[in-house]
Amino acid sequence: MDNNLLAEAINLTLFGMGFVFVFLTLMVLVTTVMSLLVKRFQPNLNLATTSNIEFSSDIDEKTEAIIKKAIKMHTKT
Amino acid sequence: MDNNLLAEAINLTLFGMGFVFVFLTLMVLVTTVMSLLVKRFQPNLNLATTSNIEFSSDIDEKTEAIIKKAIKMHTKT
Amino acid sequence: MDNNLLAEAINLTLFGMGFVFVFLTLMVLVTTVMSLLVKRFQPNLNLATTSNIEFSSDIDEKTEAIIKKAIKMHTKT
Amino acid sequence: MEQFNILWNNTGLYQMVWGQGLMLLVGILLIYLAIVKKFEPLLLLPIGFGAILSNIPGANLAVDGGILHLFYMVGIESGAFPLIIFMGVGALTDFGPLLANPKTLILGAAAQFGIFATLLGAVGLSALGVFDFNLKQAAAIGIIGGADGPTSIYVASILAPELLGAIAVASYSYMALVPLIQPPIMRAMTTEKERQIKMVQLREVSKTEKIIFPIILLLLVALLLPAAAPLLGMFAFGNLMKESGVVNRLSDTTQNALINIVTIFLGLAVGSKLMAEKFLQLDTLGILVLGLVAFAIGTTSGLLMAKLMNIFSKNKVNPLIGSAGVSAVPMAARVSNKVGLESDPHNFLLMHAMGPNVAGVIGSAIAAGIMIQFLA
Amino acid sequence: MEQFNILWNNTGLYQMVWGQGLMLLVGILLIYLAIVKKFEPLLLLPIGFGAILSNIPGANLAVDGGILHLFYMVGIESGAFPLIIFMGVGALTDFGPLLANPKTLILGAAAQFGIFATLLGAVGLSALGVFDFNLKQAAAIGIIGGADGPTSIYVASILAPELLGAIAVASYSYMALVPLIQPPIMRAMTTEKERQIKMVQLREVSKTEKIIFPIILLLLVALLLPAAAPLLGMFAFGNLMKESGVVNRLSDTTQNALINIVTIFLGLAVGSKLMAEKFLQLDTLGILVLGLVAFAIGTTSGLLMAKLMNIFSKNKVNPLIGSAGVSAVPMAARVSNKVGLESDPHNFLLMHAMGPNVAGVIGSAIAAGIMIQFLA
Amino acid sequence: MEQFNILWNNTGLYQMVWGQGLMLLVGILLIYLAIVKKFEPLLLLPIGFGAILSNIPGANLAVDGGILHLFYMVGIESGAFPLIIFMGVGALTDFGPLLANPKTLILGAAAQFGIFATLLGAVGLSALGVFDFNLKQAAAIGIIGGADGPTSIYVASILAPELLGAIAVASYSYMALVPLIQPPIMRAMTTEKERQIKMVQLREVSKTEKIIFPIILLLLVALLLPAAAPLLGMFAFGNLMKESGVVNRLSDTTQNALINIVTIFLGLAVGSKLMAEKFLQLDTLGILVLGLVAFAIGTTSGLLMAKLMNIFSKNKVNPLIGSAGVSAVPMAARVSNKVGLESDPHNFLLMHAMGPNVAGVIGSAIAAGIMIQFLA
Ligand code: NA
Ligand code: NA
Ligand code: NA
Repeated sequence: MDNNLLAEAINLTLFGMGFVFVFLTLMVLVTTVMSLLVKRFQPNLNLATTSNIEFSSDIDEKTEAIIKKAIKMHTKT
Repeated sequence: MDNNLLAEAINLTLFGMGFVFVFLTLMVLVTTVMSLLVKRFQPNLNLATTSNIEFSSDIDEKTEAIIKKAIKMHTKT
Repeated sequence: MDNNLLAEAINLTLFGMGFVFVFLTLMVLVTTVMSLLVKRFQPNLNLATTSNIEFSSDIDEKTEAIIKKAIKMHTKT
Repeated sequence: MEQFNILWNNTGLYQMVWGQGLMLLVGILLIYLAIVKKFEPLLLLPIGFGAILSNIPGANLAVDGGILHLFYMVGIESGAFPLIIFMGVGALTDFGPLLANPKTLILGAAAQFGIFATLLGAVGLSALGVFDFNLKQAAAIGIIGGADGPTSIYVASILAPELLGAIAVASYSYMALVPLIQPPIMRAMTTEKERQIKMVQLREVSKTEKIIFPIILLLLVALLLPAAAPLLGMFAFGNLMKESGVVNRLSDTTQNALINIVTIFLGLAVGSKLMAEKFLQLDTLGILVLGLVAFAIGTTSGLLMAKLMNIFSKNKVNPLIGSAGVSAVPMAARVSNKVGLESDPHNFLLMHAMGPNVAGVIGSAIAAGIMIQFLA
Repeated sequence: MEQFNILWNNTGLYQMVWGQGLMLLVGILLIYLAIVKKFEPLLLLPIGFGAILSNIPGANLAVDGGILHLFYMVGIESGAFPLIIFMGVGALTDFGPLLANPKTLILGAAAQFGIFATLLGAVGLSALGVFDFNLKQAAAIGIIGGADGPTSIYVASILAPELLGAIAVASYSYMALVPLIQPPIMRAMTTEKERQIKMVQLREVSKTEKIIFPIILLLLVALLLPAAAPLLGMFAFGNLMKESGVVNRLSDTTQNALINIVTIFLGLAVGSKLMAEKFLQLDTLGILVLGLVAFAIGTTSGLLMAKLMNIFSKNKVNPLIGSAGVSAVPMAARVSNKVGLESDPHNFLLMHAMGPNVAGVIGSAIAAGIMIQFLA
Repeated sequence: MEQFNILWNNTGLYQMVWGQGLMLLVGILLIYLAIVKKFEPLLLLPIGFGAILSNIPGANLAVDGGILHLFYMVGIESGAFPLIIFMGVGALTDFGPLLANPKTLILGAAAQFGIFATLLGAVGLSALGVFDFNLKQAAAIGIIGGADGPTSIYVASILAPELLGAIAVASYSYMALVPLIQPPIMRAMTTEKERQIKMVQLREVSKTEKIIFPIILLLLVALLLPAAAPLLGMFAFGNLMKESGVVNRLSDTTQNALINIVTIFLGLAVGSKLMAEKFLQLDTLGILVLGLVAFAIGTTSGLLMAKLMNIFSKNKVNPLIGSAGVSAVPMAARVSNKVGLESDPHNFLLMHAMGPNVAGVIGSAIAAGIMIQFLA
């Protein structure tokens, strides 16, 4: 019985590690291809960056940086 | 059978739209009367505005405005 | 029957108030001893104060105070 | 080798049926619309993601015991999520423009005709054998014309949970498409001169009026249409928390953390209703078509009512604000403003359109109450 | 016409019984007190709104399947909401003043006599036939004298859920009325000279002491009164999160988003216990009367204990801080300060009163544990 | 006197068995480690507190009807808490460094050998009669080597809920101990010259790539290993919310209020699995030993894989980043950086190590999916 259990465990290990490698290797490939495609067809996607942040320009950049840090300090701690 | 269903649907439409109009018309009336009463008996209700915001006055107004915007930016986006 | 209820209530009151006093008196003692021990063996515990707040020093203290107040205003109201 | 077979037989690839593959693409489409086209991303991104998760072959996330099914049962089946969202919407709504010009409530009433016309259409097409909707389903589909996501989801969860996925997707998609759907209708139904009508400036509304308004709304609902009390009660509660000024910390949390948390799980839970075998049916196509019709009719009836009011009223209203009565807050009001600016670049209709806009929220909740009253 | 009849028969107006009408007015009164009189608005606004929602005829929001009933079952029946609130209160509590002067814990003990005296009164009046409370109910009513909302709700949910609505309303109302209830008693029970007693300045308390305190509290409760462990355990946990300084993000969320979210739903859920047929009974009147008595006796016994302590102690305490032992944090401490300033405008008692004030929270949780231990 | 006996018989002191006393000390130890030693305080503080609460004699907080048991059933038994945490972790993860150098994914794969070696070890020691773990239990223990708290808890809740407490404690404790466990192994397995390898600077990664990545991850999981879809689906969803930029308010709430709230209740719920009669067993010791072995083997296999890659690859990797493949984000990456600086004070490996570090999260979720696929 115990030997059977051990055999199962070995099987699981072989298949498990194998699958982990297959999966992550596949991710390397797919990710690399994806990055190449993205770089090739530099998309004109109008991707949001900070478009939904309404922040009028009369605040100088340094103040803004200070405030952002303050808010970050507040939210991340 | 289907005609019966259609009749029900027509009934529901008539009563439904009728009720929607009755209700919102009633709201027009009640709201108007309420506004008149409020204006007439200008209440001395001690309504909270920003009383529970403790903000000492040693910060100039411009800085305060900047910070409020920053916080708004932070919370609403 | 009702007298029985009343007797139970009186019992509960005596034991209850007694226990409340015993418990809080015990807390006075234990707390006092604890404070003495803490003062005696001034611990070198490296207790976190604000260590997980990363706030670079290029912001002057007054600005920082202003922002902290603003954030407090925002979060506590 | 046995393990290998088990593994292969359990892959999504092996188990996938064509419908699931199609639904994965639908999910990606919804995510694309949310991210790139900015279609109501707050809902369509979670719904799209939920759609993908629900259609992963063998993962069983949207059926008994799956996490999305759990979210659905806890949040939507119980009615809690749409009602909490409605409370949050109440806390984000400003009734000032409505109180300044209460007769715009009538525009919010008129625009609900889209709901009932669509109900009629759905029943009629079913009588003709085109579709096969019963009365409850027809009513749930009609509510799409109310242009209010949580109201649609709430009604569908009660009257036609089997259609909830398609109804929610249609509802949010068309709300996002309001800037495309409404302007042609608005231009067709109004004259250039009507579009140039300048409205009298809105008066200042006092804090007291704003505080009393949600209580009046609640009491009227309580007295006249208890079936609408859950929706409008939570809505009025959110608004009262905001306007009262004495529970700012509750109001802030309602407008932020609470509504955000519930939105995430509502979206994922709605996604659980986009399983291929339920969603890929002729019904769904019918819902998409009828939903669009509902929006168009609602827009039209709002515009026509505004023109009708101008016949009897001294203070003319610009009919362009009538279309905002469908709700889709604040998109429809912005559309009114934008189309108005085309005819007169100095005529800002935004605040005037906010009145019918929020009135439309109340109007469709009333219509929802009627449906639930008679059909649930 | 049939539809019209159905609609009319389903209106709130048609179905309303007088009790529901009265409860709508009670709900409006609570909202009025919350907004205009600022009576504990964080709780009384949601409770008042919940009271209205629960008494809408035909809406059935507070019975099986209704959303408020759901909130009640999930949050209060399970015990979760009051315990989470108590965790939040712990995270908002500073035990510094208590640690600086631990003997003020005794004042927090004395003030709990209001709880037990009221228990006796309720049982006595029931023996006399004035009311009809059993021992469990009498205990739940007595806890009102603890001047602690979540403790009252927690105990009532276990010992007398049928009285929970009235107990919660009484508890929060009298907490709001502390500035009216306490000062006359304080002036009557103390001499002008006593009220002018200046107390020695509180010492600085180290971070280490503040961190160790909640652990000591937890262990003492664990060893001596396990029945109080849920309440005081969660309380100590909240306090430890705050004082430890290593989980600031958890502590911040506990003090803000989490306690706010739970407060909203706790209030609405309590409102579900204000249905007319349950609330409009002689019992409720009894609870209101007994609750007021509980506050008064608690205040008195706190004051008397302070005077008693001055007989034996060298460092005199100003007896005005004794009344803060009922808890009602931080209102009762502010009242001590205010009444003290009347006798000596340079004598600030606020920090001194915070000691007995937070001790009162512990004291009434211990009393609650005793009640649950013997009666649950 | 009867009352006194009842009270005494109900005290914790009277009812305590030695195991409970020991577990109170274990709880205090965990709190001490969290506060003073800063061992993963976000989890170990609530877990430690929960351990104390669960072992209060007579309080019954962690059994049927107790509040901690309720938290466990609602949040962990259902799978919701670990999945929500994983969504939050996704929203906090930046895949930029991974996308800049995708082959580091292989390092994240190699480090998972710790999981399977430990599974083998647990089964082997059981075959030898040292322990008595079945295959499910062995798999749940192995996952500790994944160095990912929510993954460990999720797998344990499915495969071996009876071991969940010990597994969670081991998992978070060893994650906290990474700066002690890894460096000796790293120094032993690498030469000074290898540790000085300078890696080519990481390229800039575009927003578009970051948005597409979680969708690719989701689809690969959907197609190949549906059993990993709950974990990696929620993870990818959180990441997509963050990177898409169109639902910032949802992403912010996920990263803050939501993850904080769930962390608190997850910790307390895990604590409910630390009841003396369940926890104080030889099994627990086995778990602690095997968990440490798992971390060590994972670290070693990550390092060795990096050295292997250098044989075949032109762009050499510094093998020190291999150990970061166990995850324990971001601690393990910081350790790579720190050990690297010892050999070359100008060689900052932090960003290079972030690639394998987040790859390790994916890797152990895949391993978890395999275990669930074959054993659940
Ligand atoms: Na509408
Ligand atoms: Na108290
Ligand atoms: Na890992």
